Amino acid sequence: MRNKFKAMFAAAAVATTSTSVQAEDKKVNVGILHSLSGTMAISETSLRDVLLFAFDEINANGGVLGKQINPVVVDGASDWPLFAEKAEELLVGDKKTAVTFGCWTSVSRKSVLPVYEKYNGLLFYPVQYEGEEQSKNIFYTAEAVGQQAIPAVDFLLEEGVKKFYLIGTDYVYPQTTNLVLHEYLLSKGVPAENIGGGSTKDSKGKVTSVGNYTPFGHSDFQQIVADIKKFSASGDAAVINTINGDANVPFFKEFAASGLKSEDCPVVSFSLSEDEFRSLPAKQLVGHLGCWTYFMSIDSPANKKFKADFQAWLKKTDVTGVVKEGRVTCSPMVLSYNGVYLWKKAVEKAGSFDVDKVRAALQAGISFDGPGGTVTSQKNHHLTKNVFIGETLENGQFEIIETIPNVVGEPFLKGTFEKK
Amino acid sequence: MKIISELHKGTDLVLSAEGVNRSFDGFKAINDLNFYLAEGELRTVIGPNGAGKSTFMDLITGRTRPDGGTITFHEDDGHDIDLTKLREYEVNRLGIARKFQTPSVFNNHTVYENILLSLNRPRGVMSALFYKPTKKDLEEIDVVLELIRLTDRKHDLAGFLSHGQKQWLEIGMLLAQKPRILLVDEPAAGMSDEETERTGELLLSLRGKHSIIVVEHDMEFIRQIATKVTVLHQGHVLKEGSFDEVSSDPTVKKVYLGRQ
Amino acid sequence: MTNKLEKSADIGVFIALIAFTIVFPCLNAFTAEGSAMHVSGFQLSVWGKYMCYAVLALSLNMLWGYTGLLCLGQCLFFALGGYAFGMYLILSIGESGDMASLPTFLNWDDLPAIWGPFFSPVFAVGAVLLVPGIVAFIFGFLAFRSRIKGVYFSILTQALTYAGFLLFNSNETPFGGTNGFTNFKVLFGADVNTAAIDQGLFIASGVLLIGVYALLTWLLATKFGKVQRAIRDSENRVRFSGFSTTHYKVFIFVLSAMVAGAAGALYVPQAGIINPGEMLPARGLDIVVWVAVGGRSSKFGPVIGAILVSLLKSYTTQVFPEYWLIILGGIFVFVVIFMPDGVVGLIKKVIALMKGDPEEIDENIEEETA
Amino acid sequence: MQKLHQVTLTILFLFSMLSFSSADTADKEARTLLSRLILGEKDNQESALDALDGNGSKIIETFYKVGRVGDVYKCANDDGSFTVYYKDGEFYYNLLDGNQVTEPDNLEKARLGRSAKKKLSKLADFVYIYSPIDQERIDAVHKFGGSQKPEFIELIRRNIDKQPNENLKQAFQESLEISLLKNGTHEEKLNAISYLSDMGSSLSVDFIKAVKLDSEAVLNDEAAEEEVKAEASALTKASDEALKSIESAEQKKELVQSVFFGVNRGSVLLLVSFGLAITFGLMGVINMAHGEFIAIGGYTTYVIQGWFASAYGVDSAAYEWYFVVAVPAAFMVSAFFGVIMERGVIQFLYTRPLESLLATWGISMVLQQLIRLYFGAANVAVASPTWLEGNVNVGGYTMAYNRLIVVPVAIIVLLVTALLMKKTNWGLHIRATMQNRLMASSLGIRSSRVNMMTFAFGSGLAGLAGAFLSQFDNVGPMMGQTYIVDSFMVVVVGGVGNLIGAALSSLGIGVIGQLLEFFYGSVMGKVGILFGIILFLQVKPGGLFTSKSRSLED
Repeated sequence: MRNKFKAMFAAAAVATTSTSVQAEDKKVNVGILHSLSGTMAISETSLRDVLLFAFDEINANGGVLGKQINPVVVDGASDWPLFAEKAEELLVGDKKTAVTFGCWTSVSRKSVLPVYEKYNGLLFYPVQYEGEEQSKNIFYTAEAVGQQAIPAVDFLLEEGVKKFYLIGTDYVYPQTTNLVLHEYLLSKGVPAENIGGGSTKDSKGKVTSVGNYTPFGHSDFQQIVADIKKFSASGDAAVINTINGDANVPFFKEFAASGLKSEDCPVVSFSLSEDEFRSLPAKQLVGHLGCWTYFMSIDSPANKKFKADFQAWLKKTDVTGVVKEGRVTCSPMVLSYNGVYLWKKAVEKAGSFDVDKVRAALQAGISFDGPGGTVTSQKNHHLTKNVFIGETLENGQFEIIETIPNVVGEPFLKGTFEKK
Repeated sequence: MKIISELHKGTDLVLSAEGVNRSFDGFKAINDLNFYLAEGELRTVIGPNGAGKSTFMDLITGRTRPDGGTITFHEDDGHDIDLTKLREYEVNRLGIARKFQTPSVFNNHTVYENILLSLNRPRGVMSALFYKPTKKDLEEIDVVLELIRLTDRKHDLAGFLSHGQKQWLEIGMLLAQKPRILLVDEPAAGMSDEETERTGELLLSLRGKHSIIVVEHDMEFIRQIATKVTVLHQGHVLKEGSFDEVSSDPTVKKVYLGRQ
Repeated sequence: MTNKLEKSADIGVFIALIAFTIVFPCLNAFTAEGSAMHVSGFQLSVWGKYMCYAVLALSLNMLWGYTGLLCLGQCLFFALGGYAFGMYLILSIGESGDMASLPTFLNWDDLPAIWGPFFSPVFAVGAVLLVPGIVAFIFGFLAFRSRIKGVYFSILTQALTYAGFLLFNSNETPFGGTNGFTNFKVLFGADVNTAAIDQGLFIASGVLLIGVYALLTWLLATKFGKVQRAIRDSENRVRFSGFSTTHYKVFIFVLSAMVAGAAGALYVPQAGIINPGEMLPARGLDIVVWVAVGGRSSKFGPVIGAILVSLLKSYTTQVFPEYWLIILGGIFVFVVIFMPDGVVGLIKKVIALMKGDPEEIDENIEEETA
Repeated sequence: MQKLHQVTLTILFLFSMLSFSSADTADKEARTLLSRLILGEKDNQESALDALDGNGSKIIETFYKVGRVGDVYKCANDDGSFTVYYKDGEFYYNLLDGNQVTEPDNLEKARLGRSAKKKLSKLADFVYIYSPIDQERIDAVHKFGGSQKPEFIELIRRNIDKQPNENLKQAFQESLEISLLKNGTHEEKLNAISYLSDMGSSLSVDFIKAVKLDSEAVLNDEAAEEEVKAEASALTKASDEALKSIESAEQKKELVQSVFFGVNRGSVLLLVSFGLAITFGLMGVINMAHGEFIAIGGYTTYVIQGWFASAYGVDSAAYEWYFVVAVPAAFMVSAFFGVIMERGVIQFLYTRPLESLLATWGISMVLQQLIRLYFGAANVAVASPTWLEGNVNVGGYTMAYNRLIVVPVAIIVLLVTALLMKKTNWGLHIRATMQNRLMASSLGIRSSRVNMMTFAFGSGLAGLAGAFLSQFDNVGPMMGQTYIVDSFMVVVVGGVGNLIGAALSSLGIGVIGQLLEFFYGSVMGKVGILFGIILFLQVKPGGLFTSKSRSLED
């Protein structure tokens, strides 16, 4: 215990003194802004790990423009105003960073967005999100709705699903995704009464919200599962699930206990990746679907190398707080990783760390052959990438059952589908 | 149907309680109680534990509400006021002041401030915000301090006072309110013999100026101050009379001895 | 006897606060960037936020330290003030008529009626005080009338802020859901991304802090303040001295809610975001931590506590994020058991010890009125 | 009852395995075909599935059941051919002859394709329709009916009378009528509508709607003959009425169901708040770390599950019993932490309730983060033993076992606590100490010991709750936080210090909360309950049961 504290103080001392030597020309500061404590630490620590791994990999291969990446890790502590404060610190604090990789929740991104715009910084955002946003200072390596929800629904329609039940946690991503899906389903000729979960309309009859929503951390899904069971009784039904991480456990437990099976009523989830499966009883999810732009089970040399190198890095790293056992890779991790390399390539193409020049290079289109296949940056700050649909296996992995190559990232989908 | 007891015929009443009942979870704490207090009278209420003494005090001061019966306060001008409908502070503003069993003073205020807060000035929020003590107020405070012999401790925190001094301070706080009725619950508890005697003197000196009800256990003390004694038993008046009458009454003896 | 000491301490505090409020922004405005004396806009806004926290802590201490009412929902009033001002800030971007600035997923064609009046800065500033005030009045009236106090009061205020969190977090209510409001661009017609606005907000926060501190100083000196502390020590005695403690408690509760609301309103443009996370029960407890660490028996303690804990949080989340909660929790347990009067209490004791004044040492005769 | 059925099923199943040497041809054929499904080429697989149609052997269902969770394997023989094995429970079987084998070497997982699984699931229904478990039969026949395929009408019809109870008969009849809605004559359709309407079949709503749409289409079709139109208008009218009547029946049913769910939710609340009712209610300690004790219980269950899994393997019979061990263990571990906390911190704060709130909040933060550091920030997976999986159907209302079990457990906890309080010396000492600490100790009661034991007991109950929560909720560092506000509400509403009050208030909060959720959605339901409680305390500031104290409070 005593040694641990010694180490802690040593770390503190290093952290404070290193500021004075940061002017070293051989190094470039790169920010990592994730929640390492608080509720979101559950998801975000994995991204910190993979980012550090990517930096080490790049440094071992000569760095960026001959400079070694010096990671500046700050903790957003699942506290949204603190995210903005830390972002500002990364941009104008003692250790000025050239670029930041970070954020998970929409609200943390929304919180730091004005900061990046104010100081003309650059942020890479790696997690599936609701779209309807395009800042000149953010690159969204994340899945947009069109790269996740829409292909998944297409797949279900192909499979002959006629009824869709929408369920989610009450926050911006599910709300927006379901609104877009609602429009999309109508445009595909699915009648409104076949879209379950309820909807609310404003006084003029405009639909303002579609689907059944629960608060964060909701744990009692009896009522909702009973509703789904009724909804799916006539067959050919599927559930579109945008429930946030935690609450999926009681949902799927209730779902399985009610006797519903994936063969009768598959659930396609957009917020459950391999990482979340670590805490789910996978057997109860067998046969349900997921849709991401990367799965750990992708059988490609690039992915094999990525997985092996990451595991090797985990073994030898001495960063505190890195869990070494039972680690998996998942889409948000790979999208973070891709982001680092896209930035590196863009910097090299621009020949400078200057944000404006790097942005221009990215907008012109940079490609990188990542673990999930080739990704290419677009003018609208999103990526073109492959979309995969996977079926959950009992071991917490996905079996890829469909691949849709080169799907363009488009943030503004709401209102673009005509009702048939 | 006023049943005015023999004892009070021809005197001015300030408080009368008639047919009062109060039970807690089936336990009858006060059972058909009739009680009258005359102007300027010093009355002692005794009774074994659980006889309903404290509950009776609570009922008068609006702390609990009776299940049935009336408690009436008779104002100088002949108005009668039903006390059972009022809240504590309203009862208090009528001029009924109460001292608790355990000394209840403001420990983190000075003796002076304790008395200052007790003066019967406007006690609304706004008047408190913009209150400035007048010369008259200060004089009144000094008078009270003199009476309770705490003049030299005026600027000490009440928390530093001895137990007996706290009891006096509390009595002083009651006096500062210029009450018509003083309800005094076990004033001699925890006091030395000398302090007890002085407390008795103090109470006796107040007789005539205020109507006083004293609840006590200490028989010596009661003998010292008692003029009229009311014995409560099982929420009911068992006996009323002078100290000697009461102490020689066989039923009273039985009740006390039987319990102890 | 301690009055003189306290008075000179007060004067010291006022001078320090005023100096800080003037000098800090001046260092930002008139020194060159990179010079040792320079205060960056970032530091300015961080300290501006800390001062809002300090005001929030003071508002809690009005209730807890001086009236004995431990409110675990103080964050609700802070957030309500923040929301009221945030609505104005969001609307002022849209004055040009476009709805793009509004939280996108709300999917409205028209503004809900409740937003309408918030176009007016006067109304918004009024709402900053009135909304928390009214909520506190209704809740306080109900709670105090039925004599809910002590722990029950604490638990209910916690439930209240939790209910507020659920309401604001829901997308059925028209307040921006989980994301709340961000990306403010204009403040009273000026671009928020200018140094002048940073300085202005800092000074405003400083003025608020000084004002609230002065208000508290005045309040404690009045008879009201004495009654307030008397309620803390022995509510029954106060009641039996002819005071309606309900009225007093409602008054101080509303006042403290309004102060918290004002702090929230100044906090929002400096933090750049207001969202329902501010209403989480854990936030309410954070404020309690500030006050406890700083010392609730002193006027200035909460200010020190708020700043100290916030600095500590900022530092530890950077250096060892994994241990942040353990450090904070540990400090808290330690403070409760060994330093009931917090840092300020400790300093006082040390001073008293050095002076060899035994009476000062056990000055605080606390009686819990539970 | 259902449990008994399952046991019978298992016995039947084992029996059929033993007597397998005399297997009938259908079974043998099914096994061959299934083996082809795994080993064959794509065309061959499809033809195998087609050939399985109507076979109805038990093995199809078994194969489907194990196949969907990846328990089918192939193993290369020396001659280059393959043998298919499957694993059911903890044992391996050869698919072709059904004999149990020791785990073969070189097993290779053989995965069923998505469409094959779907197809198999349909084929398995031919088995389920004869299943000894009522619910499985009902689900299967509903699917046959719901498919509205004419070829199943005969299958359903001939089985109606063979059903052993009314419940099953009704489900079969219902399915038949649903199928007739599409395939029947005009009269049959009308009859079907009236039957379904009378029984208030929620299942049939969509199908009746389809009838209505069809007949409306006919009505709008100008080319249609008069006679056809008349029939169509009769159908429209009948289906309209039926839909209305079903909807109103439905609403009533759902209301009753919500009350059911509410009772369950109340039991969960009681379980999580009962420990608090003791520490807070009896001892006056505001334990904000109560939620973390729940989490400790959950994590204990997780750890014990891990031990069992590594000692016996997840498919063993012994593993099934891990939960039986985990429940008392969770109690003990949480109680142990309770003792440490009581001795370390709480004992200094008995006279300062507000400060016990603050200190325990600090402890709660520390515990949360310690859990994160030790077990990781992510939630951990706790799987239910199979005997807690599945659900029971009571009068048309489905309840999951893992939730249902909480109801009797809550009652037991209540009774045991009441007995402890009323009948034991310890209970007497607790009550004495709680009423007057000084007096009790002067009577020779070691109050510090009583305090410690009581706090440990309350903490232990929290751990117990955590063990049960792990069966249907998250186990994670934050798991307790979800319940802490609710728990305090239960205790406050119930009346502090009154255990029966706590029981009634959790039931009330559970049922009312569930009804509010039913009417207004889950967010508004929660908010409604919180405001309801604040208003309730206006009427009864001391909670449901409060001994109206006449002593002065300060």
